Amino acid sequence: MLALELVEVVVAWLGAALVVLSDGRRGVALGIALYAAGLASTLLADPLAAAALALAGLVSAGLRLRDGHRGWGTLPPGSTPRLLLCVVSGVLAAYAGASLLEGPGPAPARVAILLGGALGVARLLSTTRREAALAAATLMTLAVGGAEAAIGASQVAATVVLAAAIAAMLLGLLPAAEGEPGGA
Amino acid sequence: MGPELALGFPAAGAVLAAALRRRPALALLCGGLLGVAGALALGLLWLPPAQTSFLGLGLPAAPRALLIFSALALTLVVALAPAGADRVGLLAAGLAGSAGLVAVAAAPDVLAVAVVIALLAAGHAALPGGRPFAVRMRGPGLAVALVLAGVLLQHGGDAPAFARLSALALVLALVAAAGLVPFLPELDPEEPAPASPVAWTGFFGPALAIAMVARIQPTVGPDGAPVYGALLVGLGVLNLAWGTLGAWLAEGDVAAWRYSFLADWGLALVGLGIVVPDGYAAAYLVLASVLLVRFPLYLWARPVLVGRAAGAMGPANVLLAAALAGAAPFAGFSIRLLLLRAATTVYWPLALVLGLGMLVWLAHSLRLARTLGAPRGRAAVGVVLALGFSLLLGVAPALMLALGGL
Amino acid sequence: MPPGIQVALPAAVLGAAALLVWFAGAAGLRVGRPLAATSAWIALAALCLLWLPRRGIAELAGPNLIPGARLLFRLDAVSFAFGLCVLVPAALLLTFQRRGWRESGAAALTVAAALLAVLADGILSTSLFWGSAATLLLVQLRADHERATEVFWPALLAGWLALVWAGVALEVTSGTAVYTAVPVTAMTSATFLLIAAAAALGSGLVPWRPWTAEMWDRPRLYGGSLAVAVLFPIGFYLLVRAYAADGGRWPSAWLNVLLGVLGVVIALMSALRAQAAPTRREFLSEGLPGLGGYALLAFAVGTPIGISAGVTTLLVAAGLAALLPLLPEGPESRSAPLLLALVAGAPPAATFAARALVLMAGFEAGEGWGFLAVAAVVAWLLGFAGAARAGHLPARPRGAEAAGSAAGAGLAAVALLAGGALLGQVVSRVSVPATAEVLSGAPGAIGGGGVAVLTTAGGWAAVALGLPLLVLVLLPILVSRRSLPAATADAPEPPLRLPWTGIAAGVGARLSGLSVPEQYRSLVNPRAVEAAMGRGQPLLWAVLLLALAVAVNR
Amino acid sequence: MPWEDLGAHLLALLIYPGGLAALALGLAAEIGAAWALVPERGGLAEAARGTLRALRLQPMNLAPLAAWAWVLALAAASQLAAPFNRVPPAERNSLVAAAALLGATWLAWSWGWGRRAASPPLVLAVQACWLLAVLLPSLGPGNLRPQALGAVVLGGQVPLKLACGVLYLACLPALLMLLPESAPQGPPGAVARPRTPEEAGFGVLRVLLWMPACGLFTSLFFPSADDALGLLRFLVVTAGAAAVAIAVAANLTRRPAGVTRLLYLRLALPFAGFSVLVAALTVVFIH
Repeated sequence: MLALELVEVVVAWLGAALVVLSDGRRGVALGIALYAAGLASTLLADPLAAAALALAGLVSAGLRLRDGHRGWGTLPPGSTPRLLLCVVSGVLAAYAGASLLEGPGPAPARVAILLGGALGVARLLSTTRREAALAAATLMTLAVGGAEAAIGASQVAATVVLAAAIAAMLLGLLPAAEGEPGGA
Repeated sequence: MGPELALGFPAAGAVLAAALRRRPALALLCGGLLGVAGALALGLLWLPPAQTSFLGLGLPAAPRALLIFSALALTLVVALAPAGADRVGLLAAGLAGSAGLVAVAAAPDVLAVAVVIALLAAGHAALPGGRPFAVRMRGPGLAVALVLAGVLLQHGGDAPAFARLSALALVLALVAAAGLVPFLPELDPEEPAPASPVAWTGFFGPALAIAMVARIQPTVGPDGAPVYGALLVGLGVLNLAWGTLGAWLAEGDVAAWRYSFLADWGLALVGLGIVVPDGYAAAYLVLASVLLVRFPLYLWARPVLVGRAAGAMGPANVLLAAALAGAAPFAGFSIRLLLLRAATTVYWPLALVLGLGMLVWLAHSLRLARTLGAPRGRAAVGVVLALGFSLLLGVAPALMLALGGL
Repeated sequence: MPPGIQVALPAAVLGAAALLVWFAGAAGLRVGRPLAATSAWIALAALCLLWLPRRGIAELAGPNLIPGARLLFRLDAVSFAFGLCVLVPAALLLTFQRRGWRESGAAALTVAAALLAVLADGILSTSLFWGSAATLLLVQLRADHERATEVFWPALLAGWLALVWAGVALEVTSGTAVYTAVPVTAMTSATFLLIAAAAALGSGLVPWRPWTAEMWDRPRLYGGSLAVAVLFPIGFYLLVRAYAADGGRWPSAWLNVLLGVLGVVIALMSALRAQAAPTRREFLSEGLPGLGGYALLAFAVGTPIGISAGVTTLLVAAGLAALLPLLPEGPESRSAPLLLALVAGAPPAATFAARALVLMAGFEAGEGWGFLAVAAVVAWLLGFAGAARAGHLPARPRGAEAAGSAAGAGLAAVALLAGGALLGQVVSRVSVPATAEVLSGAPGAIGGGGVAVLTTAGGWAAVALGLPLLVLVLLPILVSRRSLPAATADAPEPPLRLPWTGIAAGVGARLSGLSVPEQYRSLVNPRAVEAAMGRGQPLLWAVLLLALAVAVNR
Repeated sequence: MPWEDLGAHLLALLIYPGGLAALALGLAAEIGAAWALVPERGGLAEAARGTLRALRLQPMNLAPLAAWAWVLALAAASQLAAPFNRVPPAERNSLVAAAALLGATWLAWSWGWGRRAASPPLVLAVQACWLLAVLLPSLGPGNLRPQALGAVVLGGQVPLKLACGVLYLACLPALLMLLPESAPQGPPGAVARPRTPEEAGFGVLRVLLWMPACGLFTSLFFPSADDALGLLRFLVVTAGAAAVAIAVAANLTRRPAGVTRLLYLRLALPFAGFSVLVAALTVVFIH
């Protein structure tokens, strides 16, 4: 049981780390898909939410594959700090989610949510590439949906999870190319 | 299903306006009609039967009133946009924003607000502009992460430290979402108005802030309340000082305008932080004046700001300067009255600090008013309307407060 | 009709006239000046008719300004006296000064706002109309020329903020800022100091050159002179009402002393500047600040005679505020030396009688007040010297337009000259009732029954001595064919050189020269901090979050 | 309308102690001053002729400024605590007298600024000292009525009255325009024939100033009584004050230029400061 939980968390971490470490469309897309899968698997207690988030992650990952830089672009030159960030964040998230926080939801879900939030925002703040920023935003949206599902207390939690899932997909719809400014 | 309609109409309007971009007249007509329908749906929400929602959405009175003001501001800036402005773009962006704001206001909890912020910010950052998407997403992205952290800490345990850290994260999220100091986004003077951070802070920010506060304040708890209040007041004073001094000393007029928004926001944050009814009312009026006066005026100042027209200082500009400086009988009067009363009630030295900030305020108002040039035609009508709104906020604040259920 | 609606009648007449002027002007009908002037005279008549026959207090309650604070108006002896202080000079200026139709409409509206400020019963209500009048004046001033507005606006706005703060402080401590309803315990020294600061800034009661004097540096006088005329009394109105709000006294005796000393210092400094003025216009610019110092001293004395003297001085100052900008500045202005003596306070003019009454109040109060009175007499002496010199000065600085109206100046001068003889009437009908309104158990302290002003310290036989003097002074002026000596081209040396001339400039230069040492600039560089913020530096935000997290958990 | 009161004031203004009385006393003093200040012109008769020549006026070409100054001098005279003065004692006021005298002097200066050797700074300093001499005795009693102040001859006020009396006498020559530095119309005997109506007018002003300036000294520092002895005492003291003023002026005009200024600035001003100190001590210790 513990091993399974460990696998779920590692998959989520791997996905989030891939989003941080990849500059290519494939790496980013795989990262989103893995993170969504990992997160969903930690939320199986609420199957509807888990399914919604997993589906949203997969769709968003699929949409991300359509544009942006070709290839995987994983671990490009000079990505040692990013790698370090992923490792440290992973350890800290695991410690905080499993030991410091008593809620919401089960420990693996907390760790996965923390990973999505922390690595997503770290990526967002450190990149200037649009597809990477979109992927990071998707990651955070999925994490927010996960948090809502983990709390579950709110009567409209299902609506919010659904909204998060839709938001993740809509973020995937946004193109990776920057638009040209015009007008006043 | 009132809230759903209030959300759906502007969203549909935005989509239609964007789709019919190549036929501006039709785009404006369709977008405008759907926008008006959305505003009407919002207005109808004052009648209890219209408030039922099958999605379980609810729109509290204060955010609802600010949404109406946003709709009014949008109507003003689109209908009276200066020549050369992309009115269809403004309408589409504005309607999308309005839909997002309705969603934020109707969001059942703060996590839902975070989701909408992410979407709204991505939509805004995707608009063609001078700065890259990723850079424009940073502030709102951090806000989403902070909301997430805040909520996790809220449910993280009973230790008071969690409550305090949660309050800290949520307040910072609010400030980051509005794009204020210390999360001030980069400013590109050449950037089109709809995509600029000024539009975000001046148009999306007010309703967003009031809606977030409505969701955050009840959840902070007794341990987090002091942190919540003190931090909002502290950041408010910081923004007030940064904004007033910045607007005074800034090299460019666009930057001066942006700083002037910060100064307004400073007052609003202080009002929200002083958790007494007067403070909240003052913040509400400040944000209403940002929507109805400062933001439209900024857009009408764009031709001078981008160098397509010359600045001027006629009587109308001086009157505008007085309105922007917060002089009586304009909006500044009631705002200052309420804010100073709230500050004196809670901790009088705060009133002294606010008073000093308000005094420095007037240094930049003449400079800003000059950038309105010599308003003619549509711009002149707009200036008169903005002054009218400011006067209304100044001499009949009770009416505006009643709209917000205050 | 709500009860007490008549209180708003005079202001309503002016407001309606403003709208009429603008509509008529827009329609091409240029009737601005006569209409605005007529409305001011009608408003003045209406005010007198409302108060003088029955002397019944009338109150009007308006809507809520903010939750818990209503808009209130009150016509009583105090507001009547200050209404006169606003309307008399306004009516004269609107009648005799040249204005376009737009300016006339704005001026009428400004006078209405200023009048409402002194009819308002409550600090918050006063602050609304005072601020509105200042805003309207700013627009008129800037529309003409920006000179002096850089002093006017900050002073007015600072004063206004201080007043608003004082008002809300009273609201918080006692639940009301209505002058007649504030509990005695609520008016603390701190709150009073805020009111005093508002009064000082709003009426230009400062030792350095105030905005009321700076207005005279403008190329055209019509805008600035109206600003001075209508705003000058409002600060004093606050100080007088503060007596009512605190049960007939100010919160602490040292506040009386503080303001008394300030009044004397203002009078002395103003007189020093006046005797060293390079032009006649600059001498005249010190006329009102000097008299303001006297009025402040009188109000600070705090006795029934002191307050009556203060109100009387303000009524005289109102006449002076109209006379000064109307003095002819052309080559034909041969009556200048006579008018200058009138301004300086030569008997039997009202400018003399008012000063004498203030000094008598000081001597009567005894203790240290007598010394302050003696110091004020020295200021008076300097004023005489300045007036004598001013007759030999060029009328105005280069580039300034000639102002003035012989008819207007004549009317105001005769009124001021006759004012000495009428002082008994003014004191008994206006000043003493106003004093009785704010001081419980007042007066009886001033005798003379309208024909003289008799106090325990001394008297002024207004009719018995003032009237013969008036006739004897006017007779030679009317019969003489002699023209008075014209001004010389270059200004004669002042009797006293101002010791601080050049010091201000030096200090300013030093201050502007101050800068952060090179090696520390990186520590205080907001631009760099802002750039880091703008770029969304993760490190900056992480450090910030960490610091705040530690701070909130200490 | 208080006709009786009005009549009393008119009488005081135009006949006694103002008007005719002031003119008579002033002429006598003016002739004496002319004789004492310019003895080389000849005896008293010559001085009288010269004085009358210098005062010749053209009624229809009156100088309004000078006329106003005369009126003020008479107004000051009407405030004196002179025996048989019909003005009710309650309505007499040393402050009114002082203001009237200052007004009269500076009206002269508004014509005479920059003429001859006139020195406004000196006059300003002297008049400031004189004002202190007039007003400081009023601080203790809190009363400005001359007869009330004159009546105080014993008790704690005496040192202050002494100091102020000396100061008053020291200032009289400048106040009466007897010194070249204080007389824009020229000191007595200096002008043979007036060139302008103002010059003649302000010559007449000086004649009218003797009574109020010297009489105020008597009123403030000596008690008065409405009887023959009181009248005699008033006239003697007033004439004495005039004589002292003439003597001081004669002494000063014989000294090199600049001495007058030096003496007033080095002696009168510090003495005025001393008087203020005495007044402060009197107020603190007596009242």
